[in-house]
Amino acid sequence: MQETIQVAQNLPSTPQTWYLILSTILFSIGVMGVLFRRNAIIILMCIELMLNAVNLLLVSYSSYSGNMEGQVFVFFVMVVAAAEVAVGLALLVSIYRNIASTDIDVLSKMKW
Amino acid sequence: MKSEIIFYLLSALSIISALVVVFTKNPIYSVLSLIVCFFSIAGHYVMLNSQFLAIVHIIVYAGAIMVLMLFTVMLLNLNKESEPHKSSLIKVAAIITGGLLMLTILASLKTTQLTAYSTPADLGLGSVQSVGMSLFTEYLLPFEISSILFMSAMIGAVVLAKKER
Amino acid sequence: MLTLVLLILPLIASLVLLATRGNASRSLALLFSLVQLGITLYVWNEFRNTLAIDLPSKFGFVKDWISRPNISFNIGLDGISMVMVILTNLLLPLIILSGFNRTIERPHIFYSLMMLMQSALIGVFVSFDGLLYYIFWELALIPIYFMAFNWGGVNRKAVTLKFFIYTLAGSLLMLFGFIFLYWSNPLHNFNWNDLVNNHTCGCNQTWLFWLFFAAFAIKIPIVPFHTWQPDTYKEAPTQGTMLLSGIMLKMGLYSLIRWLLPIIPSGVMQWNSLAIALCAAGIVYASIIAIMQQDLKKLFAYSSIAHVGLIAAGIFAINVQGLQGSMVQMLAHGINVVGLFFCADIIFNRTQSNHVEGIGGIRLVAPQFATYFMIVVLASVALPLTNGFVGEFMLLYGLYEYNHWLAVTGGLTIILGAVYMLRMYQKVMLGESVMENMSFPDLLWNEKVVLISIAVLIFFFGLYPKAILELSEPAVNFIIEKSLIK
Amino acid sequence: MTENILNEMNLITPVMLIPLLPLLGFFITSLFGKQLKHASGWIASLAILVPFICSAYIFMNTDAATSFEVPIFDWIAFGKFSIPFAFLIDPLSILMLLVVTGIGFLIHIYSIGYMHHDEGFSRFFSYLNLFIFFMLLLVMGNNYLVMFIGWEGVGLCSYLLIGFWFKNQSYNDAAKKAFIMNRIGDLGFLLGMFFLMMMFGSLEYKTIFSKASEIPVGNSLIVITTLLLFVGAMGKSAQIPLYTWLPDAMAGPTPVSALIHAATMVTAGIYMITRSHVLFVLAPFTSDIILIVGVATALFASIIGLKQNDIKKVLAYSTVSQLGFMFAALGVGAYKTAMFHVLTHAFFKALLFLGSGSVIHAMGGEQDIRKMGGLRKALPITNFTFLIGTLAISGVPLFAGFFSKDEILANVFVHSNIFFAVLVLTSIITSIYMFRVYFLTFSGEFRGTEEQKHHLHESPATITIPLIILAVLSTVGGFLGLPSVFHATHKLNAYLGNVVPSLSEHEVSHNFEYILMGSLTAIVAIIIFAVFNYFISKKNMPEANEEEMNPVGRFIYNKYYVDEFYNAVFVRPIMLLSDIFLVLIDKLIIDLLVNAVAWLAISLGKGARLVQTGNTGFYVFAMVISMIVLLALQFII
Repeated sequence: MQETIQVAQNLPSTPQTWYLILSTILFSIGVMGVLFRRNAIIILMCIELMLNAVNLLLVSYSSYSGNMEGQVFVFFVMVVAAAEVAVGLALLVSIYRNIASTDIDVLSKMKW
Repeated sequence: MKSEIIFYLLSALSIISALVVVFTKNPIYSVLSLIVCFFSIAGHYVMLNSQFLAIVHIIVYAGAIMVLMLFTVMLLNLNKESEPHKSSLIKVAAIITGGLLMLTILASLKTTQLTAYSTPADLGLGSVQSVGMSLFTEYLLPFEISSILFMSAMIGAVVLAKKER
Repeated sequence: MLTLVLLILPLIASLVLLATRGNASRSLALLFSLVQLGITLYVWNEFRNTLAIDLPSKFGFVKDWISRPNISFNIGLDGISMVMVILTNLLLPLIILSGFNRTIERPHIFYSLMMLMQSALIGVFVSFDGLLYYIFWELALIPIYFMAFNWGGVNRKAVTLKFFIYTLAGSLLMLFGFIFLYWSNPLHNFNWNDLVNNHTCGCNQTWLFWLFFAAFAIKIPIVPFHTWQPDTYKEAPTQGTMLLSGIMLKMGLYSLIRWLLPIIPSGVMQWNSLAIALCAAGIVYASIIAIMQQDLKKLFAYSSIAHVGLIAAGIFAINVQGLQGSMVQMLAHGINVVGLFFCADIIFNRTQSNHVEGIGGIRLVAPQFATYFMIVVLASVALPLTNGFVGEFMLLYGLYEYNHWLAVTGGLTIILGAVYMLRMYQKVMLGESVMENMSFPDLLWNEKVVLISIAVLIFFFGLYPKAILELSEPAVNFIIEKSLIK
Repeated sequence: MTENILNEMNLITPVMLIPLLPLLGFFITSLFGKQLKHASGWIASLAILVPFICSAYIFMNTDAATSFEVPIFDWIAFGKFSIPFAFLIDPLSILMLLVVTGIGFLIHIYSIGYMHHDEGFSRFFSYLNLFIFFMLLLVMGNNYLVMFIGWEGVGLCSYLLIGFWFKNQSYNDAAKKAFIMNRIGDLGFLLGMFFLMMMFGSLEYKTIFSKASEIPVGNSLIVITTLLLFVGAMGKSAQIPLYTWLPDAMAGPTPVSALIHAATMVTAGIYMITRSHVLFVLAPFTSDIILIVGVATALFASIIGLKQNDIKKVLAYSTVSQLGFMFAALGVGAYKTAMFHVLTHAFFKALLFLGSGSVIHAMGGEQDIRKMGGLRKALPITNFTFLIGTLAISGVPLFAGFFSKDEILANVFVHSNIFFAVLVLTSIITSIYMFRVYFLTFSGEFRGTEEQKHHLHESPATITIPLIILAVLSTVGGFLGLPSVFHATHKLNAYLGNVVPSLSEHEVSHNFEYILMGSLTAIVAIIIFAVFNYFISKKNMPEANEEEMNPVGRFIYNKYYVDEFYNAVFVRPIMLLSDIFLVLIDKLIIDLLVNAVAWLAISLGKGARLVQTGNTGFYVFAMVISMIVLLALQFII
């Protein structure tokens, strides 16, 4: 691992590649969770995890390239995520009210 | 060196907590460990000189979203016993698939063109001031539209969660 | 510009009609179609007085439309297009008028669709850009689909679906063909002139021929692609059937001349003997089926298959008499078949039956109707001095020059045509009525106007086919010149 | 020369009037028939009389060398072809014009009386006028296509008039049969025209005949062309095998039978071959075929005539037989003789048909000769004129048929002894059945019902006057063509000489002519006596029904079962084929293929539907795996 040049004090000297790897791992864990679990709330949480992995990547790119846009984008992703969770949870509540379960395998009506 | 150590620690924390989210059987633990995960990611943001985003991240995710999650879990009275399980075959398949996905993504990223800077540039990008300037000038329209999104999400959530009739 | 007017006016009419209600719709539709006819006659006159070299500048209208892929809004008129435009605009007032004194639900939509159809048909005939042509070709399908689907007979749903899918499948093949031509054309466009002057290599034409041929053969229809037709003609509302048989199937024949012969000449050279054989066999086949048909509309449908089979065969013979004959005969067949279906409609309107065996003796009570019906029947069995004869004579001669035996086979149509038409006429019109208490009022005013117009047209084009022949001769010669180049 | 041209200019107006007036008459009588009522008959007759006068005027003002064309307009033009609508006036067409308008006029007058009580009076006359119009086009055209217009047009009128009483479906069947059989011939004619167009690049007589002289005799294309043209003639002139429509055509009103199916339309085939004799001379093979077909038709039709009991059917078969005679003459190259027989036959056959019409009129529609007899007293004029007609057709000397038939026989004799013998036999049979009809109808006792007997009356003047005129013509018509033995000029031959030059008409020796005439006269005399003896003196009657006949008689009575044969060989198989095509090929094979495509699409959809399990987990798996595959693809490709 090559020692990087510090531009300013107190700044991380970690290479960007590491952030790539980290966010990939987090993203994959999120995907794994979606595949692994049947509880809809957990799946929702895993999706949040995936979004965060992507956010992390965006921020890292933004920082390393000195570009503002990545951060703004993350901001909007957060907006969408918040809205998504609100609606998603509301849906879950109403589903739970009907079938008393949050198991997505039970929700298999949408088929031929 | 110091920053590297911090990075390792934060990364380990976030990966472990993420794994806990996936593998723990009790939904409450999942929620709590996800909060931990989010905090560690916020730490990463700080490391990357994005202080503003780190704060917003904590407020939105840990403060709002996760509380919402927790509320819901508790409201629906989900616990370890009521937790549905998949068959072990699917679990194995899920792990393998997730691993494969990680491998392919990493393999794809190997060819990525990295940015000009080898270290994060501190140009004051992450400050409240610069993000605010950007949001309220260049990205004013999307910013305002996102408020409409929020409102519709709010209305939607109320309508959906409301008792029927 | 004149061409553009011809194309746009029906479109405007279509929109205006949507705002009307009740009887006003059909009167307005008739008015619009008459105005359109008037413009057509004016254009016809202008066209006759224009030198061939001035045609593009006088009647052409080119505008860039889409740059990638390179599609231009390129319309124009040549002799062949002119004849087809005359056919369309001549028949439409008659078709609209034939709907008077009939109840049609939601007439504003019905007539609006009809006007849209007119616009699309004219678009097909005047387009000189391959993709523009294709768009109009498909557009023409939509109104007729809805007309058949909403105003058709009992069995309409299944039948119209079959019709729609059948024709659509054919057009899709054509689209592939056009895309291939686009790329093989060094100028990378769909312009007709460029496609005609830049033939793709012979090896590709071998299979390209079939892409286009399939699309046109379905529309025409040539046996064995014809099974959609009798059912559709039977189930569609009469005016829809008239549009289909009178004008729409001419799209296929026209396209053979415009988009197949000069563009894929060596493919045509390679396969035209097979195509002609198919047509000739189809003539005999359809005629023989028509002999025993019990349903009036189906009988006319099969007779139509036989007639257009002859036209297609004449086109594939690629000589002056065959192509010129096809021009005359397309017009003649359009007029005659509209007359035939109108007669079937008159009979159905009064007896609620189209069954050949179950009517009889109409001539006793409706002598006028019987006379006009006879005239139409005679025209469609190609009696000399009617319009049917000139075309059939020239087509058969064209076919004869290509191959003597095929002419004999095709010529059987004049015997078999007489057999099924006279049998039908005898059973339906002559003898004593087999229906009890049949009330069969003679012709109403609109029916009389339509039938008299048709009779006049029949004799006019029978006596003076030059009106058409001189229009299309230069264009036909150009097509032949391009089609015979190796 | 200048005088001649001036002359032609003067003639253009009458030439134009000739076809125009019948057409005008057709429009007037068909459009205003209801208002005109019986006046339409006179208008229609006038519309024929004026053309007759015009024709006569033209005849007077021209000589045998006349030949000029009157262009009307350009009809069809494509490529290098141009087919004008134009008329040709020469002795041949003038002769036909006179026959068509002259006899046509007489029959119009006759019809006024005959059709008086018919509700379709005006319609009848409009059809008749239309027929005359087309017939005039046929004979006046200067090219084959104009002739073809007339050719098909007269076929149409024949159809309309045979099925004139359209309430009766068997009449309509007969009409349809006539039209379709004619159409078969027309296809031959059409193809023949195509050959002509290909060979000569034109359809005008002038061009074709001048170019034809360069073609060697026996050229195979010419043989095919002439054969095809002959097929056309076969259909129109009712020769074997296309003759069966003519006897059935007697379903039409009797004036129609006289005009169309005896005097004019059916001779169109002979006119056409005479007109194109230049081509037929070049094709000896075709001429032989024509001779064989003509002789065979003459013989077979006359034998059928022996056993028929319907007065009009007998005359119909007699017409077929006489047409056979004419074709035999054409076959041996005696074109002028054939035209001569056309002329005399037009006189006496029209006379016979009109006479039979008068009889039928008097009998109240009865046509069976077994139920007639002794009409001599009630119908003296009809009787007398019918007798003249019978004598003329039987070839009794001095009557018209004698000279023309004799000329045919002499010409055939030169060509072939066997055919001569057959024709002599035919001519003997002809006299037998004609006198059989005459005696059974007019002599002996009346065999009809009392009511009919009470009703018997001589026909009105409109009917009898044409009969008398035709009787006179049947008597003197033959003097137009006196044979050379009488040391007189053959006026007709001289008149037609320029159009139809003598080519192969060998002169027979005068001695032979005397023997032929003498023996034929003697034979006819014997026949008259024998037939009279058999039917009148011994009161033998034709069998009342089929069962009483012997097998041969039954075979003949049923016209050799030709209709049944055609039905079994052509009509039924086509009908069967029609059903097979529809049910088997259309509905089963093609629709099965089409439906197979639809079925394929449906089953593919059914298969693909199974993927849609509704299980979200499965969907996510599918999604992730697809992502992996997509990402992995970049390493593979």
